[in-house]
Amino acid sequence: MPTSQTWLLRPLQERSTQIFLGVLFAAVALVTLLHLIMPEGHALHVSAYTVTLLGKYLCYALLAVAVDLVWGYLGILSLGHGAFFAIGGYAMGMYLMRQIGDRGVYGDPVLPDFMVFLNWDSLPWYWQGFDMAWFAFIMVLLAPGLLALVFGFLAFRSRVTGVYLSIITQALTFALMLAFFRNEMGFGGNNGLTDFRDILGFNLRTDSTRLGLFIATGIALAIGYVICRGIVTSKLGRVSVACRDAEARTRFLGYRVERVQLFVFVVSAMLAGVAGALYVPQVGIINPSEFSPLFSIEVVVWVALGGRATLYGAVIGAILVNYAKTVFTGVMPDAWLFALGGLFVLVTVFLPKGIAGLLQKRQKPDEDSNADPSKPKPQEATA
Amino acid sequence: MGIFRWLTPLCLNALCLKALYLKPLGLVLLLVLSLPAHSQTEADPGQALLTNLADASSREIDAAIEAIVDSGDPRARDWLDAFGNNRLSRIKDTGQVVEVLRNVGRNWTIADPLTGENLGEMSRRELDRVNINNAIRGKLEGVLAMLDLYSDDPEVQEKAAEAMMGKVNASVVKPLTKLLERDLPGPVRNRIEESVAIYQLEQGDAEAQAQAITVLTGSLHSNARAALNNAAVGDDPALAARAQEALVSIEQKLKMNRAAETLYFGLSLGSVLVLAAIGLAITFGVMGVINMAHGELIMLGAYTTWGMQQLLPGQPGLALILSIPAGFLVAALAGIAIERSVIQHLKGRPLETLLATFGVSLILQQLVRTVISPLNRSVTTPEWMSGSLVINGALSLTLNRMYVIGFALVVFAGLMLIMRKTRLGLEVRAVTQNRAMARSMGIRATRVDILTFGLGSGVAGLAGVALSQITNVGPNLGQNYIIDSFMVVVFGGVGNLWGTLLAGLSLGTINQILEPWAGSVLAKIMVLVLIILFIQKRPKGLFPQKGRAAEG
Amino acid sequence: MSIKKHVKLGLSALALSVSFHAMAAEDPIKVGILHSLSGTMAISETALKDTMEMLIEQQNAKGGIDGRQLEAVVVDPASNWPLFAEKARELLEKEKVDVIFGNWTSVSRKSVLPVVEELNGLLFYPVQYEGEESSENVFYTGAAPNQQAIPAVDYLKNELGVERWVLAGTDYVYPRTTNKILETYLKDMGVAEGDIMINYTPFGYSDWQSIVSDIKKFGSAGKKTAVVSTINGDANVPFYRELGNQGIASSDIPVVAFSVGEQELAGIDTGPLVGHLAAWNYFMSVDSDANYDFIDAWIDYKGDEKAVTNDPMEAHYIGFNMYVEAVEKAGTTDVDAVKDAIIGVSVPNLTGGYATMMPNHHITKPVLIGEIQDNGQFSVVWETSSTVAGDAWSDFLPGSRDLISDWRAPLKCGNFNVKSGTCGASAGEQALADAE
Amino acid sequence: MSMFEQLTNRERVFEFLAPEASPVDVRHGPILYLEDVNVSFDGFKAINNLNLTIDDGELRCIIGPNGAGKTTMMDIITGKTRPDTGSVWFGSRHNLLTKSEPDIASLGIGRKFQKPTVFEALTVFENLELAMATDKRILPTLTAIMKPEFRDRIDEVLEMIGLKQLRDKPAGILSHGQKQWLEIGMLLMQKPRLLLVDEPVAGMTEQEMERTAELLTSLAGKQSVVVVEHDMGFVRSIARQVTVLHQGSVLAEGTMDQVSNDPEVIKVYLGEEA
Repeated sequence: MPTSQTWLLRPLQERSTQIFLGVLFAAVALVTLLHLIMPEGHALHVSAYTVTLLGKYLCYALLAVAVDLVWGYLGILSLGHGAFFAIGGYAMGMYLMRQIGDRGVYGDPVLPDFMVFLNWDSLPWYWQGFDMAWFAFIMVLLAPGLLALVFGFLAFRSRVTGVYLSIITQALTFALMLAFFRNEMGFGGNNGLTDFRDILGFNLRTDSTRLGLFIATGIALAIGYVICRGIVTSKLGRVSVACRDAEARTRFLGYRVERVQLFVFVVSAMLAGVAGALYVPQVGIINPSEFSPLFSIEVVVWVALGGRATLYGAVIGAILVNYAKTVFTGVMPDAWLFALGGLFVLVTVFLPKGIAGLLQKRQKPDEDSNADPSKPKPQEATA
Repeated sequence: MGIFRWLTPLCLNALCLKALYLKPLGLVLLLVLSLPAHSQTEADPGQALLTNLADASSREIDAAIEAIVDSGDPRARDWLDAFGNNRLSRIKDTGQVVEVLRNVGRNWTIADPLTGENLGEMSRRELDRVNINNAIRGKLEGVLAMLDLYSDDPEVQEKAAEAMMGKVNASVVKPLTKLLERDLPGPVRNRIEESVAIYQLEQGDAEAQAQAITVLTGSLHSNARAALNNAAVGDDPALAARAQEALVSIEQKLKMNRAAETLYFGLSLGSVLVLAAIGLAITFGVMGVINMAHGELIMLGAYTTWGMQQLLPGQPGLALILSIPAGFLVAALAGIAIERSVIQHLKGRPLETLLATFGVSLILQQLVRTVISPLNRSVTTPEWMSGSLVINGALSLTLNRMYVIGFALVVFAGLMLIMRKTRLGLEVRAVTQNRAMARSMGIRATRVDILTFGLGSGVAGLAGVALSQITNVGPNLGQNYIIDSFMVVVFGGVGNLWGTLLAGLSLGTINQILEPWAGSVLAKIMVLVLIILFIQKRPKGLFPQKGRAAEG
Repeated sequence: MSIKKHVKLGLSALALSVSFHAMAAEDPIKVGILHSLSGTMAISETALKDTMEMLIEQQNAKGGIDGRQLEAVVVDPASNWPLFAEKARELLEKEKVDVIFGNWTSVSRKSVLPVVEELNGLLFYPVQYEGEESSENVFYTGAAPNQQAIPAVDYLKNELGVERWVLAGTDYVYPRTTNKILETYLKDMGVAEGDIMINYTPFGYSDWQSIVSDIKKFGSAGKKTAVVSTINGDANVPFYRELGNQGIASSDIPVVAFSVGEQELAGIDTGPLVGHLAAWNYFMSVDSDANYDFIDAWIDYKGDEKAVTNDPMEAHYIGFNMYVEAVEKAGTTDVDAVKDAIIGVSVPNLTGGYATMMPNHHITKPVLIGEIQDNGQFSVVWETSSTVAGDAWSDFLPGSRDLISDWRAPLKCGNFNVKSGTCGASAGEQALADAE
Repeated sequence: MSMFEQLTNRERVFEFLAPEASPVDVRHGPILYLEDVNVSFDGFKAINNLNLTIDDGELRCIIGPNGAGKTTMMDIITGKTRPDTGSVWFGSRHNLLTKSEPDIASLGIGRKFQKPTVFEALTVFENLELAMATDKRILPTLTAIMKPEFRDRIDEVLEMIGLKQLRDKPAGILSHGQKQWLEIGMLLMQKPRLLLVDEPVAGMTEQEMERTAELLTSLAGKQSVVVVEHDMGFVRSIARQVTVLHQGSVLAEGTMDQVSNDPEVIKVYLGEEA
């Protein structure tokens, strides 16, 4: 239906999104060019290593955007988004495992290696179908979405909010981590899934595939961003903000708050899943530690750093923190946790609106402090 | 079997043994004093005995031990102890057998086992350990136990009797039965009877076996069950049947004990959870601060215990007791520091406090890693806390856990007192109910905050002190407990200490009940899922907070 | 390592950066060190990083290799498995290191494996592991199950007459595989199903009460019982504490551990452990001059009288010396040349014998059983008469029974199936990957 | 409510099938009945056998001392609080006790809170937009576009509540009085059949009060309005029918003069005030 487009196209008409997409595509294109054209060893050459690294950053960025959607605009602080990320990742990982086929060390045509040496005789039912790309890719969306749907339905229906919600999301991801650590689960236990060979027929161990994945991630991030932007600039976005700030009031206006929450939560979970799915082939392994609550918290901190309720802020935050990690682990291995921890404290205490907040301050100093910077301008709203 | 050959002659004249054991200390001292002279006479028999022991191959070792005991030498026991504790070495070039007093580091302190004279330090390169392994040690224990049975100290006797269980064989039956003729303290007698019975059941003739079974029927001791089990699968059907009956009746008794045991395990796990969570219940419940660094405060408490033990070497008990106030203080101060530096800037932004304190926790962890060490620190358990309280052969309650349970309850009671009876408690409750109102009534909310947070953190420190007796003291200590703590608090209902207590204990018990058949991992997962579902039913926990404060 | 370079490195990571020019022959030999210095694994791995730096220092003092100095390149994968792969790539692609010494956990090795294979690097892996792997680019200087678990079981059975077995482990792949192997092995020796109890617990498990009491019950069935523990690091302290407190003495139910070494003991109140066993290929207490020299050097290097050495450190010592010798033999650091040269190289180990690199990229090791002493050391109570060669593929697992590994020409295969007479896919597929 | 009712109650179980708001049936006169309603919070009886009927199009003022249960009554009507006993009917068709807040709102009951609650992060315009009576399900809301007639309607209301010049300012910066107005405006956007207005003039200036009075009286007739107010002057200025609540039940009912002369009322209420 025609109207359904407008909410998706609307963001393309607003300047901030245009700038964001412009920068993103320019960066991706530049990296691609420098990687392809510049000769190995040239000062401007971008090594495959850097490309993959950036690819990883972009995955994290997408995850951060997903978190910002629920936290920034819906006021739901999810400490369990790592779970959706990881599940998406596992779905992709299972596909990649099946792609190994008989090239595993035991040469078993069907069973992944870890199943062979823990002598499983046949493939468990939930591994069925993952040899088909389309099925796996649907699962990448469906599995996290379904989990979010069930969990969210229970939580929002009984109006679990605020801290309580945060804590049980934490419980959720923690429980999942323990579960996936168990070898009986059939997900490779602590070793997780690894030793991937190829994806859609492309050899994962070639630079060209890596570049392809990097570009794909860039596109995914762009799409994800536009979807989120579309939601937050739509009336639904404003309803979300309403739920965030005055839940009861919103109910009395006739909105089913729990459904709004559920909808946005599920969308966000799916985005997280996609991020995970793109992450796995690039880093080459998925293991239960992605379920670790600490990881989820860290993601939230990226968003806080970049600036809550401004989607591009989440992207900035994710890339900055992870870049910082890369640098610190190299420069001062023993001290990088200090730096990271310090960063978290300083940001939350002195930069409540994050980096994006700084930018906005510069733009319009007259901006009222009560007003949330994320608030879309009416002309956008009514365009 | 062969090992006890030597006991036969020796025990025919049990007197010698007795004499050997009972030599009054004074006399031994005298001997020791007179030793220098003694050792000058070039042939100290001990020298030969020890060399013989050192040279002995695993086949000859029994003979060597036998020789030492037979010698009736007053120093024999010390030698055997030294041997058992792996403290006998030979100097490589001289071949002299020495006792190692201190075997830490590159240079060891050695002494002459004959004269007891300290020979100073020697590089361990120069020393060659006299080998001993579990098998030999097991036999040695039997020998020493046999000696100890003649002690006058009932405790020593009891230990010895305990040690005899399952170690009886042909050579010691006679002396044991002899021993039974003397009047012995009840427990000692029972043990000896049982141990003899076990032997009879294996070796004795039909009617001896029958007797044995009747003796063992009551016993809950594992060795007794072991013997019966063997008999039950033995080739004599009649005997097997009777053994089976005995086992059944024992099993009946065991059921109760096992249930009690599980309950105890549940409580002890629960009390650990309570300890870990209760501090959080205060900071989280009262101030609405989500303190992710809570785990690290626990860790600080644990490290304080370690530090104390470093300060007071050799007195782990005293150190532990002192570290209760110390741990509280350290953690409390750290907590206050956090409150002043970070949390006070985040008033009314609970979720932000979560992020900031998460940063703090990272810093604290790394701080410990760099300042102290990434390795775990070893905290010794004082004598009076190790071992277990034996209710009967099947049910024994581990002491350290019992202390922890008690400690948890004391801490809880203390907090309750503070909250109910003191001015602080009153103010705290006032602030919890309605901050603005409280302030307008002249309560200095900031001061209350500081004290509250200090209190909560201090309690975390106490938890650390307790945990140091149960688990690792290392940089990751905190991480392992933070999530559980939050679960307990939320499950119990924020801001309600009773809720926390109940939640902790019940979660602990549930976990322990599930564990046997679900396995530890699954049990934990189940508990988590249970919490999630429970929160759906009662979004505000077991004991929801009342009044407007809860609406927020 | 110079801060400056690493800042550069960092920048390069985000921005599009300078990658270093290829090394000329007289440039130093770059040795990558890939051990976690932060996060949960820092506990174990920091010591290995120091060991490597010490060895490199010593080698340089001796004039390096063929006059070329060695340079350590240290990175911190922060106990984060994907980060291991990333850092490995960084070492090989950016730093252009000639060889990598690193990894502790299996999962970290698994995550690095594809990278070293793709970029054709060299990795020396110093920790005892579950086997079931043989990569052309990895050299396994730690023990395979047949160099630790099986001899230990033999010892218990023959020397202590154990008939009932508890296989307790942390739930990850090493214990799983080891226990699978042991289970089959025991059953082959005629141990009944009912005489084997298997139990798994999560990482860092601390509430051992009920499991220990189960073990106690299991042990009261009348036969001599022993626990074979593949319990991982942190979970051990509470485990042994509980054993002690529930009154299980080493003479009743001995516990033989495969993951408890001197370093772990340093963090434990050894009281309750005395007499329990561990199976390794090296103990700090081993009475050999090579060992004493190594310990002295280590203590001086750390400047800490209490510093301890352990089995993985010895593995690095052996691995490093093997690499040095292989490079001298090959006369170059070219990876393929070194790979060929190193097979058959044999260097002294610290227990007074020699370690030889086998064609399956595993090495020969003596197996020692030690009893824990009150001073946090082990006293060796038993050792294999000769060294044992590491087995990449266990004979006790159905999947791998028929597999062998031989990286010499002409076979050049890590998982050759003697039944079908074919080489499993990985090698061939690898060739393709290299070709592209 | 029994399982059976749960299942047979179409609107609860198959919400997505339910018509947005089935027409309110007022053929039998009253638009709102409360019958023998009782509520108690841990022992304290907030509402005690309350009986109240509001006729269609009526403007009713409800007065009473603090703790008389005025706000609790509103909570019950809007579904925020569930009574222990009694029944609450909207028209003769809708049993409000079986409905959630959103249902009740979309049936056409609008509420203005005692403490003005507007969405501070959103602009005045957006506040009204959200309040507007439209399809409030997820997808329609997501794909909603700002039709011209909507904008006109909003501007009209903006005019009415005198916030036109603040149209695009975030509601957070409004004064207390202005927030009151905005919330009333949001009520109007909802086009409710029944308005529940809790202390509308608190913190308003004299002339603001007058305008509020005009507005409310002008609404009466088209819509039914229930006003809870402390300000006697204001009540007198608008009131036709006044209900006096005391200790959770109706004490007196009638015109302002009637009630203000009622000795009971004077004792418990005006008496206190004096």
